[in-house]
Amino acid sequence: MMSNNPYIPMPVTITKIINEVDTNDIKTFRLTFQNKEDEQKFKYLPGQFAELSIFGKGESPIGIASSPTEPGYVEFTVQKAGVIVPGLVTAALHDLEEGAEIGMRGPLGKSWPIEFLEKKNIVVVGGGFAFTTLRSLINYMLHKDNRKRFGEITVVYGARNPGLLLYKNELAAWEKRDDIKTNITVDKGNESWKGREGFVPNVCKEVAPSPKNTVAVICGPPIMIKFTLPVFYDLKFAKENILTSLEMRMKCGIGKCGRCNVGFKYVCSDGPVFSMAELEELPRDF
Amino acid sequence: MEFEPKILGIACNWCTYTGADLAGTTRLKYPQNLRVVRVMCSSRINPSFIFRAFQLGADGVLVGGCHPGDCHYNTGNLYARRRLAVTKKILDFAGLEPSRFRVEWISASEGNKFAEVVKEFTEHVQILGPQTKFKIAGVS
Amino acid sequence: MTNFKQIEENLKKEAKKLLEAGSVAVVLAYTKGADEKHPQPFAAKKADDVANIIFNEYCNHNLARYIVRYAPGTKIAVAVKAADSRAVVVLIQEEKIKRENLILLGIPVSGMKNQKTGEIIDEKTTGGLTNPVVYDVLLGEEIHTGKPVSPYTVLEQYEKMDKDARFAFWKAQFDKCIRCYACRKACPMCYCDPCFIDQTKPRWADKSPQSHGNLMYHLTRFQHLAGRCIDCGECTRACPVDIPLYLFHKKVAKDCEEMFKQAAGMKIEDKLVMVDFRVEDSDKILE
Amino acid sequence: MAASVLKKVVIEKINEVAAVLMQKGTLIAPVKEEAGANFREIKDPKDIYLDYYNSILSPKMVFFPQMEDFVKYQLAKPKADAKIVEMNLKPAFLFGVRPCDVKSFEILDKHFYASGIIDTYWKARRDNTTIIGYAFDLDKPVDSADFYNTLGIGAADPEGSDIFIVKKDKELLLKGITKKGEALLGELSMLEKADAKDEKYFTDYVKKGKEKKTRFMKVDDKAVAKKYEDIFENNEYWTKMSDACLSCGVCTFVCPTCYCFDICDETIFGKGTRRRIWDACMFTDFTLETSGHNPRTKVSQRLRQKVCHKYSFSVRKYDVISCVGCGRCTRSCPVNIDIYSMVEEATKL
Repeated sequence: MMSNNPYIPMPVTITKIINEVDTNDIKTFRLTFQNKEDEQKFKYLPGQFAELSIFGKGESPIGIASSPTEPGYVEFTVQKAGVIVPGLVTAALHDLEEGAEIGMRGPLGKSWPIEFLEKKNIVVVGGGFAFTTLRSLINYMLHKDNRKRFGEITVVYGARNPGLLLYKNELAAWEKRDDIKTNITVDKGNESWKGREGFVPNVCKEVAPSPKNTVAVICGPPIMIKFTLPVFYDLKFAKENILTSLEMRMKCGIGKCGRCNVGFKYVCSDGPVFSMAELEELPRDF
Repeated sequence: MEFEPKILGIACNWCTYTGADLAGTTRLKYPQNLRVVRVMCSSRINPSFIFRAFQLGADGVLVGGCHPGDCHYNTGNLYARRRLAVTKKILDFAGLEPSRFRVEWISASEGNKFAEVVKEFTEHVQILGPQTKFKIAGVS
Repeated sequence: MTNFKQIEENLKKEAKKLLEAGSVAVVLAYTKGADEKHPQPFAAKKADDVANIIFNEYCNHNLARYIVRYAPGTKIAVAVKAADSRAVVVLIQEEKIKRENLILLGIPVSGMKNQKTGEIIDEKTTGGLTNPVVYDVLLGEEIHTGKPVSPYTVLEQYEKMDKDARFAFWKAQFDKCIRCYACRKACPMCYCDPCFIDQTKPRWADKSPQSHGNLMYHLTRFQHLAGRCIDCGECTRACPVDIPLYLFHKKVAKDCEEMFKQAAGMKIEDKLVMVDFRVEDSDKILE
Repeated sequence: MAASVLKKVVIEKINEVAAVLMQKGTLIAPVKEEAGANFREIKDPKDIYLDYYNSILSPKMVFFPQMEDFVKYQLAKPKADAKIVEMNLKPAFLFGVRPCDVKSFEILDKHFYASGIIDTYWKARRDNTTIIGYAFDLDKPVDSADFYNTLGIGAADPEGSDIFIVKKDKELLLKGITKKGEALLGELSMLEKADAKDEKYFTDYVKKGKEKKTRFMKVDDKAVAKKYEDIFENNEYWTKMSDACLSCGVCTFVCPTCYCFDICDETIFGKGTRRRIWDACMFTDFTLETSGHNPRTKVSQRLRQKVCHKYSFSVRKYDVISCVGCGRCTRSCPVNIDIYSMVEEATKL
């Protein structure tokens, strides 16, 4: 009976740590499973998250940044949190080195609705650190087995400055491909920055994707969301076709502990992915 | 085996800690039961430190500060005096022997006094025996 | 004995006057809860609300608790009994509120009752006082019962106990704690955000309701209220498992009064004893 | 129901029943404590306190204890040594639960058991426990805080219990309601067979229980849920309701249908436990995110979450109002906030 216990984490090993940004506070952790059966059970899709667990510190829900098309490991991009509230788990994670063992529970939550996205054009809009599950989605769609299932893919991704862009190698690789249109922007560039400067909402306005058979997937800091949504409404995107991922304080991740309850939904088990149409049905309490 | 009490010392950087140093450099002998934590001033001591120390297994807590009037920050120890006096009363009313907690003013030149106080306090706690009331079960 | 009906009338009259004139944004008073015997603190904001105000022998809640909830600068009228007025004094001393933003409607009381048991609890809730220590308007006659009662007589039996018995007593009491934090939320002096017990770095004590965490929570709270507790007994009244917290608070208050020659919340000009010192404080207090 | 087993026992002999149940497993029954009765594990049959009205803390703590240990660990490098805490799965007997509280287990079943991922702890405890319900004493007045009638519960409703007890003068009549309960009654040899008079007394008692009046208003699940959705942003109402609220956790901790919990690691000198403990939506830091964002900073928002969760969200998600009208929150509230009055006022809006 205890083997089905949803509160017990499975052991995983950190096999690779990538320092993503200049400020050293965002790192990508590659985790590999210690038990084969855990790996087989861990079937996920882009947009889902998992609880990373460090004994003595606690658990922290983190979006999965790798794509299920990359077998053998799972990746999480974690920001060292806690300017205002001390983030115990993320701080402890950042102190760990390759080879360390931690725990993981998941996959949890609902993914980006892959079936709904099929045969449609996809506009992926991301800002700053909130790009992780979007990266998972893009890599999933770009995989050679999957690419033909989706229409045109357009990416708009922005960060405050070039040093804060995540996954720089992959961004460069995407820019070289012709089956994905990549628009990378920074709020303010530096001497070496040759790319675009400008805020994400403005870039979206410039790119002006057609709403026809198109879904927008938006993830970013609240301020970016606030100004990006009107752009898409102006472009006549239907509310059902704008997707986002909600954030709320979580503990159990399986819809039991009541913490992430918003209206009749639990963000952890009914979300975190919601369409704007679904969000409008919820009380404004998040 | 004789009971060897665990004693936490919290010493102010400017007086008592330096006094302890002096005791060391002048080769004065005092019991090794004391483990010292240095703080910048006795008024930095949060009374919860003392409760926590007893919970985590201290048999006695010794706080050392500058003599009143000699505080490096002028008045720190005068605040501390009032604060820690209350802490002592709380420990007493909660049922812990208040003499397990002692505040002493020891200046930087009083290496002798430091050694004396530690010796005397250790002996006192030894007589009182192990502190079990506040100690969390399972803490060794 | 207080003439409760009379006070209720006066309270309504004053509240109405103040709200109609717009001299305050809110009048903190009481209204009926499920019934008259279960009154509820009440914030009257319009002249129409005044009709709902009541005052009776069960109106024990310390209304000073609600003052810090309003934005700084809000003009507030508060119905204050003896204990409430002392809490207001401490809040003024701690600069949580300015005297000029307050209108204090003083209520002299004697004969207040416990809502659950019906027992008279004057000594428990007013620190031995019957009249508010500060007020702008007094809603009744000052009450002078003659011999002032010492708020500390209840302590005698506990002070006499030997240490081990006292520890056993408190351990049994604290073990009952379910950590609902009603005590700190009911306390007019507990306004920290975050409270030390909610901090994660450092984590002062466990969040789970076990002996050691409970002990740490309560002892630290006693220390934090030293020289500030005005003996209103709200912590004890709020406690769902009946931990007699007021005893400990009283003891600390008594010690503070003996050591520093000043009771909490009596005069606005006083400085709180824990943020003050005297060079001539004796080292004897540490013995 | 007529064919089921009815037994009886004189009240003094309840000790013997208790002794047998304690041998079979864990017996949990009301015990008199300083502040009132509470459900505790019985070590001495004499502690059972049947003359109680209702417990202060709800019996949900039997299935969902305030503290549940998940994992015990010893921190070390490179890896912590962790052991899953196994549950003590002796059969348990929960004795003397009032009908309204029995109903609360069904509501929590929907959350922990019958939807989404199964909470293994709740399920294991539920499966292992025989519930012995106990009718309210119809000769005694109802507490003014109670309003279980409003939620369609009677003072002597046997549904949901495995065995249901009613008091008849100096005797207790015990009726097997489920197979599990009937089997247990069969094993208790000290029980006497009840006669036809007793049968009639039992049936009448249940009927009379329906007529025992608590506070009552007509509440339609769907309508009240919709009402609260409509007034969700009615700040005037929520501010008025929460003006007195202290935002402490008493109401949620004593509530039989509140289930929010926190998972925390508690470590001392490298040795620790990961456990879940009750948490309350009334606490300031309940929704405080690490980013510093807190969607519910005001007391009114937190109270709104509590009330709407019970009377609106739960109806939409689980098709039931998650309140049983036991009146505990009203009785324990330090400032006498009454959820019944709140709902009453809302329906008038």
